[in-house]
Amino acid sequence: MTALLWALVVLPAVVGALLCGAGRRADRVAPAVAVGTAGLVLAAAIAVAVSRPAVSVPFLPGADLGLAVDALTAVVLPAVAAVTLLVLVFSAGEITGARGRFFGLMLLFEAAVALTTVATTLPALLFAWEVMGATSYALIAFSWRDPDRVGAGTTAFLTTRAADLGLYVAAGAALAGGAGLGLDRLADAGGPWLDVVAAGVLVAALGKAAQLPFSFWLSRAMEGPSPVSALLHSAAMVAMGGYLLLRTAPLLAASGWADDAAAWVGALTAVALGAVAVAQRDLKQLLAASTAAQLGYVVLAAGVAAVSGGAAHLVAHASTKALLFLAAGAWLSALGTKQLPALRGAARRWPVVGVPAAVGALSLAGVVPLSLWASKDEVLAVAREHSLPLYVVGLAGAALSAAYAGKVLWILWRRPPAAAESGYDTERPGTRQVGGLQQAPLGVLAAGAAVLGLLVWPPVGTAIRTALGETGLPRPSVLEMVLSAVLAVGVVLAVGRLPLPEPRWAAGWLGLGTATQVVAVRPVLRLAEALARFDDRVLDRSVTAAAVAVRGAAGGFARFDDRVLDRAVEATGTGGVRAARGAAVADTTGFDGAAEGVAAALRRLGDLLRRTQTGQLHQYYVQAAVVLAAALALLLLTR
Amino acid sequence: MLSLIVFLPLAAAVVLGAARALPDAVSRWTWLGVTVAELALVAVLVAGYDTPPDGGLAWEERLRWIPSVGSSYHVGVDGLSLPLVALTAVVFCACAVHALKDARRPRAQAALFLFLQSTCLGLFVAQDLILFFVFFDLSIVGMYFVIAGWGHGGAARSALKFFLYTFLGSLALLVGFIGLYLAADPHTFDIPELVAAAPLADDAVAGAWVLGAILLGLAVKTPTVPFHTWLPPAHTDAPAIGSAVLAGILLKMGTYGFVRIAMPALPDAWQAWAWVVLTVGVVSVLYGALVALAQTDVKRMIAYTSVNHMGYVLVAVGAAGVVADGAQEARELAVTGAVTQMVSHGLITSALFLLAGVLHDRVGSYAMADFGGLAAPAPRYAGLFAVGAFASLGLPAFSGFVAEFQIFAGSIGATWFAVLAVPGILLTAALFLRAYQRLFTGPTAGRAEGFPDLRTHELLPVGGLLLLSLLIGVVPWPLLDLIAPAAETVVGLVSR
Amino acid sequence: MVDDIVFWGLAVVAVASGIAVFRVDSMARATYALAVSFVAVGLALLLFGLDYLGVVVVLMMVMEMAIMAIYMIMFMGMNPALMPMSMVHGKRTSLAVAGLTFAVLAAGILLVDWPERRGAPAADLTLAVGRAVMGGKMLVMMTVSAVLFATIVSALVLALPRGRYDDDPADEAAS
Amino acid sequence: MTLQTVLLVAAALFCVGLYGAISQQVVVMVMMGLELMLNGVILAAGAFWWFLSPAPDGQVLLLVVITAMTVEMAMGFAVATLLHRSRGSDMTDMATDLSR
Amino acid sequence: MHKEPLALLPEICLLVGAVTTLLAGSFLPRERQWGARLVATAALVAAGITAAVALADPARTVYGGTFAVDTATGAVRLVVAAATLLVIGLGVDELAGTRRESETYALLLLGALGATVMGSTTDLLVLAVAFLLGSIPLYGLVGMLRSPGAAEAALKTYLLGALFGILLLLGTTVLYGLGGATAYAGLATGLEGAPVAALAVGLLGVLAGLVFKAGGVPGHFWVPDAAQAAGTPAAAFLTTVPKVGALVAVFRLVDVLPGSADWPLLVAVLAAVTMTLGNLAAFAQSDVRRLLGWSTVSQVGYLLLPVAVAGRTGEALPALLFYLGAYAVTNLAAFAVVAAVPDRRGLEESRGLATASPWLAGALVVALLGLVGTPPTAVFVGKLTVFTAAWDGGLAWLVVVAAANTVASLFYYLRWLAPVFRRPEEDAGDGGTRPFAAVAAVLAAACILGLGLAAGAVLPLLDGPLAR
Repeated sequence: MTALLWALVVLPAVVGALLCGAGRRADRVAPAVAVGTAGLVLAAAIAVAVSRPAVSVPFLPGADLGLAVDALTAVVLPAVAAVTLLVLVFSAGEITGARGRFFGLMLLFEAAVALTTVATTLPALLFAWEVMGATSYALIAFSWRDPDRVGAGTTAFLTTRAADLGLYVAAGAALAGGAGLGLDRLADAGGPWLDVVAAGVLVAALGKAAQLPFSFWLSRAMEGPSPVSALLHSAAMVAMGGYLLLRTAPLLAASGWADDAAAWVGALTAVALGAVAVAQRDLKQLLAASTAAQLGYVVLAAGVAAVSGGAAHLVAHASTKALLFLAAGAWLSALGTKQLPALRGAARRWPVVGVPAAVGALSLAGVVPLSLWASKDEVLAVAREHSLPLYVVGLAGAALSAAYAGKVLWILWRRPPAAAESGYDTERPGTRQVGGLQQAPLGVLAAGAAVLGLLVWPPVGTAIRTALGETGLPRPSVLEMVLSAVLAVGVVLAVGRLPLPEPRWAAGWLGLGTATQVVAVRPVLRLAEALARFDDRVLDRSVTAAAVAVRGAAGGFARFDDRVLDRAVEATGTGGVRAARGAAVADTTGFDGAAEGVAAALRRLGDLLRRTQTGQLHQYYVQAAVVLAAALALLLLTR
Repeated sequence: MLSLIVFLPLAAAVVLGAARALPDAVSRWTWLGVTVAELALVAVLVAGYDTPPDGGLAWEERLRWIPSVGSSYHVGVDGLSLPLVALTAVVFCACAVHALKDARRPRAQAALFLFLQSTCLGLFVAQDLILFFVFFDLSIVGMYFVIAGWGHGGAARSALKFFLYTFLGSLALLVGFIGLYLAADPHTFDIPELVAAAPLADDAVAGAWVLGAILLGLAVKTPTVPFHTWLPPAHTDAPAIGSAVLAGILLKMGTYGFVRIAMPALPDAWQAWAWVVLTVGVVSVLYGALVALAQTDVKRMIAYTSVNHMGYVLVAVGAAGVVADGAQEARELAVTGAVTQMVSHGLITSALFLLAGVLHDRVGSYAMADFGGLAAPAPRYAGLFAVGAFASLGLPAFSGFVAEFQIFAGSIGATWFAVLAVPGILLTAALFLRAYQRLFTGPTAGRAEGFPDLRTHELLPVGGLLLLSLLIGVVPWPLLDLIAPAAETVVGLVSR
Repeated sequence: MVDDIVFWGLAVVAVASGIAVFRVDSMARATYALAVSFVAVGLALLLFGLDYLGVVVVLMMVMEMAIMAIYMIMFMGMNPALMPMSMVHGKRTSLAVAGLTFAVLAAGILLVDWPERRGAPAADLTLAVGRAVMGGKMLVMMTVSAVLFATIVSALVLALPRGRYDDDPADEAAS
Repeated sequence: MTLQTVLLVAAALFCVGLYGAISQQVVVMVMMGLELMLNGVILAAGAFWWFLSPAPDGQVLLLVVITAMTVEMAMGFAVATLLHRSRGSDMTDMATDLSR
Repeated sequence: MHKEPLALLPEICLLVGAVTTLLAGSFLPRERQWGARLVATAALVAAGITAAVALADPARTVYGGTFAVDTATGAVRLVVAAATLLVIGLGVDELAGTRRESETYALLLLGALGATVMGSTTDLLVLAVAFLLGSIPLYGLVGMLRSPGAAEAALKTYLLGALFGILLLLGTTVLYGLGGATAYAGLATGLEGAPVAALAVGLLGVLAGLVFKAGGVPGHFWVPDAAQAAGTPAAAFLTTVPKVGALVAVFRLVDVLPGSADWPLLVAVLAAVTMTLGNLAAFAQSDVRRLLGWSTVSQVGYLLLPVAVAGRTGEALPALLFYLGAYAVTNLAAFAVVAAVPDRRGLEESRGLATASPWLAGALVVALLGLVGTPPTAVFVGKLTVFTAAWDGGLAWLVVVAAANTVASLFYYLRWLAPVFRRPEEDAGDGGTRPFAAVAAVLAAACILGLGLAAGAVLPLLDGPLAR
């Protein structure tokens, strides 16, 4: 069975790497190979979910690469594998160019996700974690001729990596705290180190899960192809942020503050990003914001230690959101737009897409009896037990999700306007058709979106809770479930009647991206430029100046000197201009001035020394006499 | 065996240097042949290596050389040096392949690089300070001629700067060595004996001065802020293979000196001054990355990332000197990471420099502004560069991650101060992505149009180097098994 | 007492003629003044019982000065009596250096606590010097002989424009 | 006539010679200055011999000084001749091509 | 009275060789003076062999304690003989068939004799005479070319030599007066308790004379001039051989002085000033021989390091002797290259030498990097031992100064090397190379490397007691 566990990771990694390396030569076979591989991975995932193997190999000294399947993994892993398979099938119909690269990267990504889910040690986790980030970059920037998309990939990668620094720090702190690098033992870290570990893990997870304040990267990530959004930015990578917190829930609890922090960040994200989603006019943007909001519940679940509920929500959301993204992708390729106003009535035009999408939207809205309704209530029940305000905020988030899901639903199913065609083809020329490969996965995913609520109901839910050891947790009361169901249905219906507000702060993703630009990116770039100037002009020049000085000390050698002096003058000139523009180096003058002073002194000394060789004999005599007198004085004074 | 490995390239260099009438092709292939033979010999060495007990040396050879000053021809390898020896063989072999089509005085070039290879190998196996110094200085001389003879742009000036600067460092080193020699009783230059004796243990002042001299020498070579200013011009004006060797191997001489000489031979001083090393390391990490971020010249940028990457090594060895509450394991991890980083940086940066050299070979410019959308005309080039860039920014599955993870986990485990260096990996990521974006993506523009893709002799060495990095990144334990015992020994020694 | 008077007389003569060397207005006179100074010192040596050496000094210097005069006439084409000259440079510096040197030396001479005389002169000084030269200090004289040989060769090489192969006037023109 | 007085006279001779050596422009005159310095040394050597250590070494020393004087003088003439022939001048000030 | 003429066999060989060379030369026609050369060479070889044989003798003094037969003497003899041989080798092309060929050889032999006697003597009187014997042939050699420049250089060398000779005699006189003897053995006891001021004047006088021979501050003024204006073999000789004798003589002298004043400090300061002056002044030179002249001045600075710690550490003497040998061969190698390409006198004219004659360029690289002290050349080991000795003797600051100076020196050596490897200008005529000098250069370069690598075998030989 351990072989299967390995196969889970190695198979897609190797196949993916080969496809990438082969480039265009693999374009024809790539979809088939990738789908086949994903199928095998799914089979393996199911097999290991049942058999629960564990394995560990040496990796770093004192930090093995540990892989294992436990109850949590057994729930999440097959779901992710299944979604991957379905997305790949969809992609086979959607992606037309550079397929080798695309499917290779997708498989690499799958390998990374698989490793993330089964990792039991920090090195293994971080390994997969960072590869996810990198493949995400490569996939978002898949159409590299468009600078915007590459920039979006860069943003996504850098933002998540900034958060990933938390894991590096956590690793060091875990070592320092004596806990070792096993994920399950992190909570054993001693003293203040425990807080550092918890904080590190929390930051890393929040970054990946696009929670506040990192959410903005997900918005830009939507510039990638739709299957990428479906898999990476809803079902798998983003979800892994929540997954990590579920896995390390004991650590959060042990720290005494991180659990509350996670719960509140999750709840607030659910509300804030819910509002953002409501305000969006772009379908994919809306879905992206919704993803962050929904993952807020997973994070909330981790914060309140409702692991089973969180896992169920994660899986149900994966299915739902993948479905919606794929549907959006199908329309995008068919109609050439993802703007909601332009998509009015799209579901009617292609019911084969529209119906599954409707199921997904209803599930997202939390309408009875679909999956997200059940899983969300499962989480909220524990939250209420934890703190009432938390519950209220969570409920508000639920209302918002019903609002944006309703918005989508209504628009898609309204009658298309007469001039529908004029709104199409804003992004790219549409094909006006949805292929079979694109349709097939939608049905499966819709089924998932509908029934995955079973994960919280007996008997499956009970089995999972038992496996996870969550026996004493509160279950949602009937009242709560009715409340949320009524809320969802009510809001969805209301949305059909009332226009939704679209405040600018929400439409612009709370200004988080801009804020990051202003607070972090620009200052760093400024600093970098200032330092570079400092490096060129001060550090380097002081050395050069010393060289010039020593050389000047010797005088002569005109050519050399000319060149250097020329250049120094030139450099001073440009330096002056730039300094006038407000170079950030305040102490340039002092530092540089000192260097120049030393230089000048040395130069004078050198000239003086060489001037002693006058050619005048009597002056030699005098000098010799003076030196000897000095020597005599030295001898007599130091005895 | 070691002597054969060290002096075979030298012998070949002498033959090539003397044989004036040799056709160019013959000298190129001879060069390649010798480097391949070296690779094979080193493979035998690695295969036959068995971690010696008690931190001893393998393949040890010792001959009388200058007994009256306590110096002998003493060579041997252990877990610290063997990886670097292997790295040297690999990088030089890659350079030989890369230069197969080089038309500029190939015979002299081959001879010079073989000579350089000898000095580099010799330095890493040297177990005697004088022997170490001899190779240290000769490598400077060799590199001077490489830059001055085959460089471009202001090569003469850059070479002179390189020589003067690093020579200053080497003399500081020599002064430090003499201090060690005189402090030992009986006087000796033998490294294992000095390590065993740990002279200057009870003389804090003298220890500080000697360590200061040695640190200065090594810091110039490494280079660390603020002694790095020779590096960017040297790299910018050096030929591609020269840069590869300079960054891949020569920089390691500095960091290798830390773990081989400074730490074990001066444990007390090292402990006392570890915070300085640590601080310099942190500054180098951040400063190097930030300055690299602002560069508009690809090669300069890669050069500055070397400052950043070597900064990690400094952080690790500095943290290893913070002997506090029994974080022994963490400090060992840090030192292992430091040595891994040397190997990793050698592989990855050499590859990147070889790639950057292609730009100049084709169109004579390194300026990012001159290029755009290179991925269209040169997909293989773009792909390899992407791999190299990601490897360099510490992506898992490449050696850089293995090294940096260990360095961070270990250093932070030893002292919280090391946390300050962590943003370095974010900055490197930013700078590589920015550079990649400017060079390769977007619409094809500027001199990128009609840019010929990589040819086989360019592809093979880079691919090979990156493949090795991948191998280490995925299956690091064979390498780490080699290094870890030695790192344990070093940490044990420095904790005395 | 007599010794004292004689010494002071010689001392005055020696120093005065020494000064005169650089005060007279022709080179020939300077030569004579120098000779006088040497003779005075040579005579002073007699006061110390160094008869032999004193005489040697006097004879040598007189010879030498004669040579110098001849040299000036022969090689430099000067009329020793009639060439008035004052060719000095840096007079003030020279005076200062010389004066300061004298001050330092004099201060040293007067302030230093000179050791006691050790031993007594040999009965026959000339014999003693002969013994020394043929005995313990033989190497000195052996080396001196080499010095004389070197001087002859060297001086000839420098002074004579033509070598043995003076059949080739082109060389001289070229050099 | 004490050691000090004799030495003072010797020092005076030495310094007069030094003055000449520094101040004179004509090579032969510089040589005369040097001779005068040696003159002082001779007197000092005699004084040391007489007042401090009347060993035979002192006499040999005097011999050496006299020899040196003679030999240097001979070389001086040779050099002056050479200078005169090759540069047409016997002044040190005229021979300052080699400097710096 | 240990009159052992056999102990002076090498010196006798030199003297007899000088006389015979001159005689042979005067009977030979101008075109066939190679006979004289042969005689001179034979004399030098004989002197070398006899010196090597004498190395086995126990350390002792002969001739009434005026001449030491010990390791230092042996080393001086060997180095001087070998260096003079090399000088003849590199000068053959320039000298062959000239009017003064045999005289030149005779003067070289006499100069060499002066250097050996100077380095071996343990008596101030012999030292004074040896000073003359070392100086007088130099004047002849410098002025030999008879060019205006050579005449000027000869004049300056002579006048400075005369002044410093007088100082040497003055010092000798004072030391004799204070110590009651001129032999070192007598001085060592006689100077105990002597008044320091007088002692200082005496020492300074002698030291000044020797520093003139060595070419250090304040007696360095003649060195660059002579190196620039004299014939190449003469320049090579006078920047090499006299130093060997003079520095060992200083060493012997300082070794016997009582510790009543800080002589080592004085020597150390002189060393520091000398090396700094030499290096800074060499920076801006554009004539390679003048550059080399200044470089030899700076080298004297390094050579004074072990002298400054004479008697304080046992490593000083071997360090000095080894450095002397290393320096001699390295400096001569550089001069040999200059002699081999007489047309390339300026730095810029060295351009393209590597293309024209790669072997010479290689020799030049070895020689110049050798002068810098790059391993594995001989001077590197020399510097290493010298630095070690100085540090061991308590002069760590001087080591730092010397190291900093070494870096500075690199600059001008590289300024010479850089054009060598540049491509020659199109219209640059190739002045051709001179075969003997080229061979000498390559040979010397090989020696530099050989001596550096075989330092281990050589150094123990130099570790012997000084005879007094």
